[in-house]
Amino acid sequence: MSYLLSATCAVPAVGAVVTAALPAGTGEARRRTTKAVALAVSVATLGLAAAVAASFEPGGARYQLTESYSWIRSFGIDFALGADGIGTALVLLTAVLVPLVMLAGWHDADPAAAEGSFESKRRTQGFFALILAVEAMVLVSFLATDVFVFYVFFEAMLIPMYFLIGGFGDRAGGPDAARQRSYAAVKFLLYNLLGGLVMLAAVIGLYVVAADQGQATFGLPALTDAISSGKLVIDPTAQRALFLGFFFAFAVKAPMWPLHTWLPNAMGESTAGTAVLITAVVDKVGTFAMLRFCLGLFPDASKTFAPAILVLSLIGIVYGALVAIGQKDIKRLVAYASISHFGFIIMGIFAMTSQGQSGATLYMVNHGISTAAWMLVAGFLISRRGSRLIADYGGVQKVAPVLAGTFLIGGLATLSLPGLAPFVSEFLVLVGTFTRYPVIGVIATFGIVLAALYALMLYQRTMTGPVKESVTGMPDLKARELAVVAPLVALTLLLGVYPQPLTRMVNPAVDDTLSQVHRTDPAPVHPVAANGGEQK
Amino acid sequence: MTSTGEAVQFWVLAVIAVGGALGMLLMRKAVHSALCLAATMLSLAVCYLAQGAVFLGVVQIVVYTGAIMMLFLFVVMLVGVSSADSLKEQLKGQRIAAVLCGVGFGVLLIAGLANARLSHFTGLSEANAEGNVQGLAKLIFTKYVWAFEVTGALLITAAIGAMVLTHRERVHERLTQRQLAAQRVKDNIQVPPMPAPGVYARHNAVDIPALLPDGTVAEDSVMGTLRERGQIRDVSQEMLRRMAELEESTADWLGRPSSARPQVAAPRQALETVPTKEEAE
Amino acid sequence: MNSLIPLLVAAPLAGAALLLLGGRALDRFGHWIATALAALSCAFGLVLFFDMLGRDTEHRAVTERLFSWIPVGGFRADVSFQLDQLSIVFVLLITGVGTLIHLYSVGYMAHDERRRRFFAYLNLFLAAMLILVLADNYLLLYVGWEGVGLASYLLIGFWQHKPSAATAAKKAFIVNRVGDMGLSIAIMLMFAEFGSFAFRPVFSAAGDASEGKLTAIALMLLLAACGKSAQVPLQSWLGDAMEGPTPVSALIHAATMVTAGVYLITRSASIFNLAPDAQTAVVVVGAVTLLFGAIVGCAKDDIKKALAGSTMSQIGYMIMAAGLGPIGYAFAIMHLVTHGFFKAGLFLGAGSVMHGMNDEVNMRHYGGLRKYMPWTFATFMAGYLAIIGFPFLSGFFSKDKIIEAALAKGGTEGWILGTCALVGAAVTAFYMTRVVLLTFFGEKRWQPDAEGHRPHPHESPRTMVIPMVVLTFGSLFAGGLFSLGDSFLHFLEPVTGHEEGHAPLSAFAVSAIATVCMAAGVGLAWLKYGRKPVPVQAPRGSLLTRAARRDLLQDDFNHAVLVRPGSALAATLVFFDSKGLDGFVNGLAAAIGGLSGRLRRIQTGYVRTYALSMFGGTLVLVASTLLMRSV
Amino acid sequence: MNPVNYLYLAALLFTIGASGVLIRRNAIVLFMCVELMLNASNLALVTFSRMHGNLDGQILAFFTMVVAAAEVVVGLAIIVSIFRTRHSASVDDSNLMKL
Repeated sequence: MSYLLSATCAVPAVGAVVTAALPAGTGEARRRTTKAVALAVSVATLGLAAAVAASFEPGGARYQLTESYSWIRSFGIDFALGADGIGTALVLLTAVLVPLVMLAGWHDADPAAAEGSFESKRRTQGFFALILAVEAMVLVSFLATDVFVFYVFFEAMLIPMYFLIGGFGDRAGGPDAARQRSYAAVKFLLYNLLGGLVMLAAVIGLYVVAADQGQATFGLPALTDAISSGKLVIDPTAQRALFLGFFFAFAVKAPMWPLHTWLPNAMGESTAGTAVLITAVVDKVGTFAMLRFCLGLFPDASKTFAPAILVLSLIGIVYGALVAIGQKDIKRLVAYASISHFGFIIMGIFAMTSQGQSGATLYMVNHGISTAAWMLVAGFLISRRGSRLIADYGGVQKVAPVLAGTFLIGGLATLSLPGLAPFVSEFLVLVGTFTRYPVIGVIATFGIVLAALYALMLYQRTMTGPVKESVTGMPDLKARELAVVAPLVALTLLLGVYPQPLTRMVNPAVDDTLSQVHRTDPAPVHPVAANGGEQK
Repeated sequence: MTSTGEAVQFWVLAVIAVGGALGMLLMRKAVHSALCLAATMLSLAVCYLAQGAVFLGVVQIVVYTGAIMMLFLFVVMLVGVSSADSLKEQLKGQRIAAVLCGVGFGVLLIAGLANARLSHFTGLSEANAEGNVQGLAKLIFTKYVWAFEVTGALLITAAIGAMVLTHRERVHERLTQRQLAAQRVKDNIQVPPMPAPGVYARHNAVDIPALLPDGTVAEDSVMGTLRERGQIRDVSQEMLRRMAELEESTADWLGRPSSARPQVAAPRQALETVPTKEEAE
Repeated sequence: MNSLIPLLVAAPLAGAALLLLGGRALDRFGHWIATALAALSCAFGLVLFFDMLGRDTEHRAVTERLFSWIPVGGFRADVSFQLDQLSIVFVLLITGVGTLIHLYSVGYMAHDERRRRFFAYLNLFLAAMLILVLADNYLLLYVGWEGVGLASYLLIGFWQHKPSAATAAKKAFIVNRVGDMGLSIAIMLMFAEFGSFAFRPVFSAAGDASEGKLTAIALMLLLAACGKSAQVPLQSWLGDAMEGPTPVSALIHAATMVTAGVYLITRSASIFNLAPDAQTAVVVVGAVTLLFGAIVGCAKDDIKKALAGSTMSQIGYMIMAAGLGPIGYAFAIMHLVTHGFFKAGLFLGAGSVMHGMNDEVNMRHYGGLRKYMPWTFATFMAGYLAIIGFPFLSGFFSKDKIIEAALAKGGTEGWILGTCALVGAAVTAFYMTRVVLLTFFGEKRWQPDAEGHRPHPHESPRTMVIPMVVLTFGSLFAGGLFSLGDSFLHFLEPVTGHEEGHAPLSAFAVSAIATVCMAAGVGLAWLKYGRKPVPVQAPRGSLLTRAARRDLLQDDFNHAVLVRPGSALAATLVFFDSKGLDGFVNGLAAAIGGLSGRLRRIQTGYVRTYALSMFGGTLVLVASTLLMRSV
Repeated sequence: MNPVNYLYLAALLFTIGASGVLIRRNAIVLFMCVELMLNASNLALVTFSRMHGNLDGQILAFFTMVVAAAEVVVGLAIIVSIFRTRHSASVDDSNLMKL
């Protein structure tokens, strides 16, 4: 048994504790030590995640590097970890983003309260420790192969997220920023807790059903094997109810229309880094879980509900984009754009084709990277001017061309420009959906026009035109900020041109998922050999 | 069935116990309540003795009535002997609801007991064969030794807890007389000593304020505690009246005309006495 | 030799990356790097061209597969280039004209502080355009397709400080996106139908598919072509795109990118040929745009917008020709190439004029410039004569062929199309003559610019003149060269196929009629603008003129039908989101909050109340216990 | 006389004590009421002990006394410290838990 996966999860967890326990103080030196420690931990985690990806064999078993520790024996709960292609891709995404988020939020947690108060003394430690805690929990969620373990960490990550949202806002809020922020944090918590509660009921229900038939375990591979081999038969009504219980929690977390309204508040009020954590990392757990748990555990119910879910996600795509067009607040715009993108991800998952699901998985990764770039640059912009309103900007490209350029790249990635990573995934999702549900696929394609509208309108209003007075003298990106954006832009380009490292990892897992739901890709009407018989 | 003696004893004690309990419930002053409760406890102690629980009966007298009730009395004294509950209930419907609940509960318990039809009493003669205290000791130090030890720990904890709760941390160092005097001079407030309380031929108590030359009271002359409690006996009115009478009789005796008689300051409200709690209600 | 194909793309791509990432260090000489790389790409193109000529017809098309791009299940997208006769024509046009325009821009953008970035974008455009024409599958073509859209967006909005430029850039991108949607749906259709979207397998299997499916694919491709080539109904962006620097207009919005639609249709000939309904649609779009653009071109006073109208109209010719099927494909491409030369020349001339006139674009403020700018005048005249189809110049050959092919379509349809084409030719002659007369002839109507500087027209620097002269050669002789023994036709035939049409009129008669039409247009323009002085302020004009000045109300239409309802919908949804969905949730929260606010009053904070409830509870428990026992 | 009368007496005393807790406001008296309830239950325990003829009931009563003593010590300490800060021994004055 290798300890790589548990090490990957444990390093940020231990790091969080260590960071939180570092000596408090308001001095710049103390703060710098804290930040350096946290950053070092996150980089170490990245190294471990890279090791996981390196030792993962794309052609091998579904779950590799598995570990299992008995936890609650009487209920058959094991602390079981295992990496499959989808999980590994998302682990990599998380591990890459967290150091960048830290670097981007380097000064976000510098004391705002009066010097010397407890709040200001522990602020920096708290911020970075919370980020690491979120990272640890997200990593466990991506790697857990035990339904109960997943559930625990799925829920537990709400706690550090709650404090991150409620405790550390950007400094662009109005006079009632603190009230707005706590509203956003509470809304986030309540929505997700509600989802989690429903899921808990379903988790217990699943166990009861499974135990009735002699499969008293929470282990995911065991359950899915039993289900696909017919050893465990969940009757259709129960299966539908359990599916809905799981799906509801994931749809809140993802978030899917119409359960999305917590996201704009949470992303709008928190720091740009936290917003990235929410949309690029934490929310991905929701879509990831749909793919792993909903489809694997409840294949028939998934098929039953797929059309309805597709319609909801389609509404989400168009609705999110339209509402984004009407936004006045930069961060809320990004949030609604994300809602539109989550529509694509969910659509890809439930189209139940290999293109759709591989596309959805790539979409999770690519959306994480590109939105991180877009949002973090927006955060840099906002921190310079102290306002989130689009109307307060204009002509920024004249004074800060690099900032404007990276912001444009982020926007172009969001609108899925070919050559950039999101295009690959979005097109795969569209194709995958189209082959099974042509009408939905065609309507979803309208999303690409709407995406162009909101992304470019935002760019036009903030960056172009005559230089507004409030913007004059705005400094361009500093070295630290460039160091944040450059890897993201590079990854966006790289994965747009050469996504194969990811597809090789993801495809076998997707094929396995599809076989669990007993679905195969629709065959072309008049098939021809790919590449016109060209030799490989 | 018990002996007639015990029956008589029971009925006497029961009346005392219930009377004491009701008295405790109805007395306005805490001291009276405490005394009533003591009476109830004593009668209960006798009941224990009558039932063969010799040890408990003695403990009830020594520990309960002797120690615990005295503790109560101490606290009552500390808090204020005269402080009494107001008769007015502030919580709407509380009294009625309480009485209803009480009656209902009592009825239920008694009905339950009556229903239980308990008639067989074994009696303790066998158990007490070696003596009540010995029997208890055997049990305490064998079967219940663990509970006994834990109870010991509980008692110690309670003692420490009480000390912690009532202990007051001294924030500043205690000031010496010298420092206090220096402070008083520095602040220029009441540099000379306070006026002494009124000591007259007929009155010499600390609760009587001294009178100023014009017959009004000097408030400072009474200690603050009494002032706050409103326990000041203001004699100024009476004094002025008597002085006026004296002058009058002197003048009568001397046969002075009324216009030439000296005027004594008219009686007036010299001191705003703090109304006692009873008065306020 | 095939390994040169990726280098074709790589050279300008490397230039773009270098210039964008290189920073200020490259400000001084970055433009020369870009120009050199464009020229290098052109040289590679020439090498490949001669290499291709050296091979048999059957072996001329070559494929160079680089790597597998997106392999998922049956979905296999490769980065793979295919160089055949059609591609090489485009490669030469793109790199050739592109290099010239790089050179021109060196002079034109000499005083722009962001020149380095401009050249980076130009290089980016070249790379994307080359990907577009070299791709061997539709998905890679799509990359180039959107890539040129991006470059166009960046270059139209190059002067971002002007709000009009930024708006025009955004508009261009979004209208193009509508077209791109068509292309992506077409790809999805192909994948669902054939399991592939690479050219060769799709074309070979096209015969198996039902005509309905093929028509759907073809119509979606047409939608894409309409967007990129500014055809009705997605033409509205092209006029606004003239906000970009003039070299951009010349390269992207005249010579190369806007003709991508023609390329797409020609490339997909196998599909279109099997979908006659779609072909009809193509022809109708082409014919309508041909007249539409021409009419708009007549009314514009802005020299670049007049030329933009002309571009639209000329592409209309090409699209129409492409829609005619095998009888027209080759001529569409031929007109595309000649048009690339002369329209680029005209735009460069216009840029040169503007350069000399303090960036004035209103032709009514020009006049009599021929003495001040002899080179510009001469080259512009060459382009002018070529575009109106002056006998034996480039336009004459290519346009006549299209008119012939239109007539050869046969029946009423042929006559209608032929007439449209001829009318278009006359109108072309009219508006081009108007442009020339207003700009180079007549009295000086120069106006001081906004800052009060009077213009001092002068000839442009040599870097700008040389490309104009080179293009002039193309304008004058390319058509003749291509027609010499139908060499161009035979060169392309293996790709596009060719069918000899049977026109009801002889070739000579068509030429004669076209020439007469052209002469009529020129004469009419002379009567209107040459004989009498032109007013500086534009007269109110007829209803048609006024409509044409507003692009025949296309923008108003879009605004009323799409933009206004769209933004209203967005606003409604924003309201719905905050008050409807969120309002429901918040209302629920408020209701629960209110309820607990009431329940809270039970908690008085008085110990005795709690004791009472405890006692009451005990009472109930005891009572129920007793009851249960007694029952 | 049936010894069960002791139990009736205990019930009566318990009820009086409980009502006292609800009615009286002086914290000290309230405590006394609690003591009365404890005593009532002690009486019942002693009676039960007699009824069953073993001493376990008395043991329990003994422990009750000890715990009552502990409780009184702590409770009175609390009352004293509350009185010191609030100058009142009325339980109605300590109602900070009310929102």
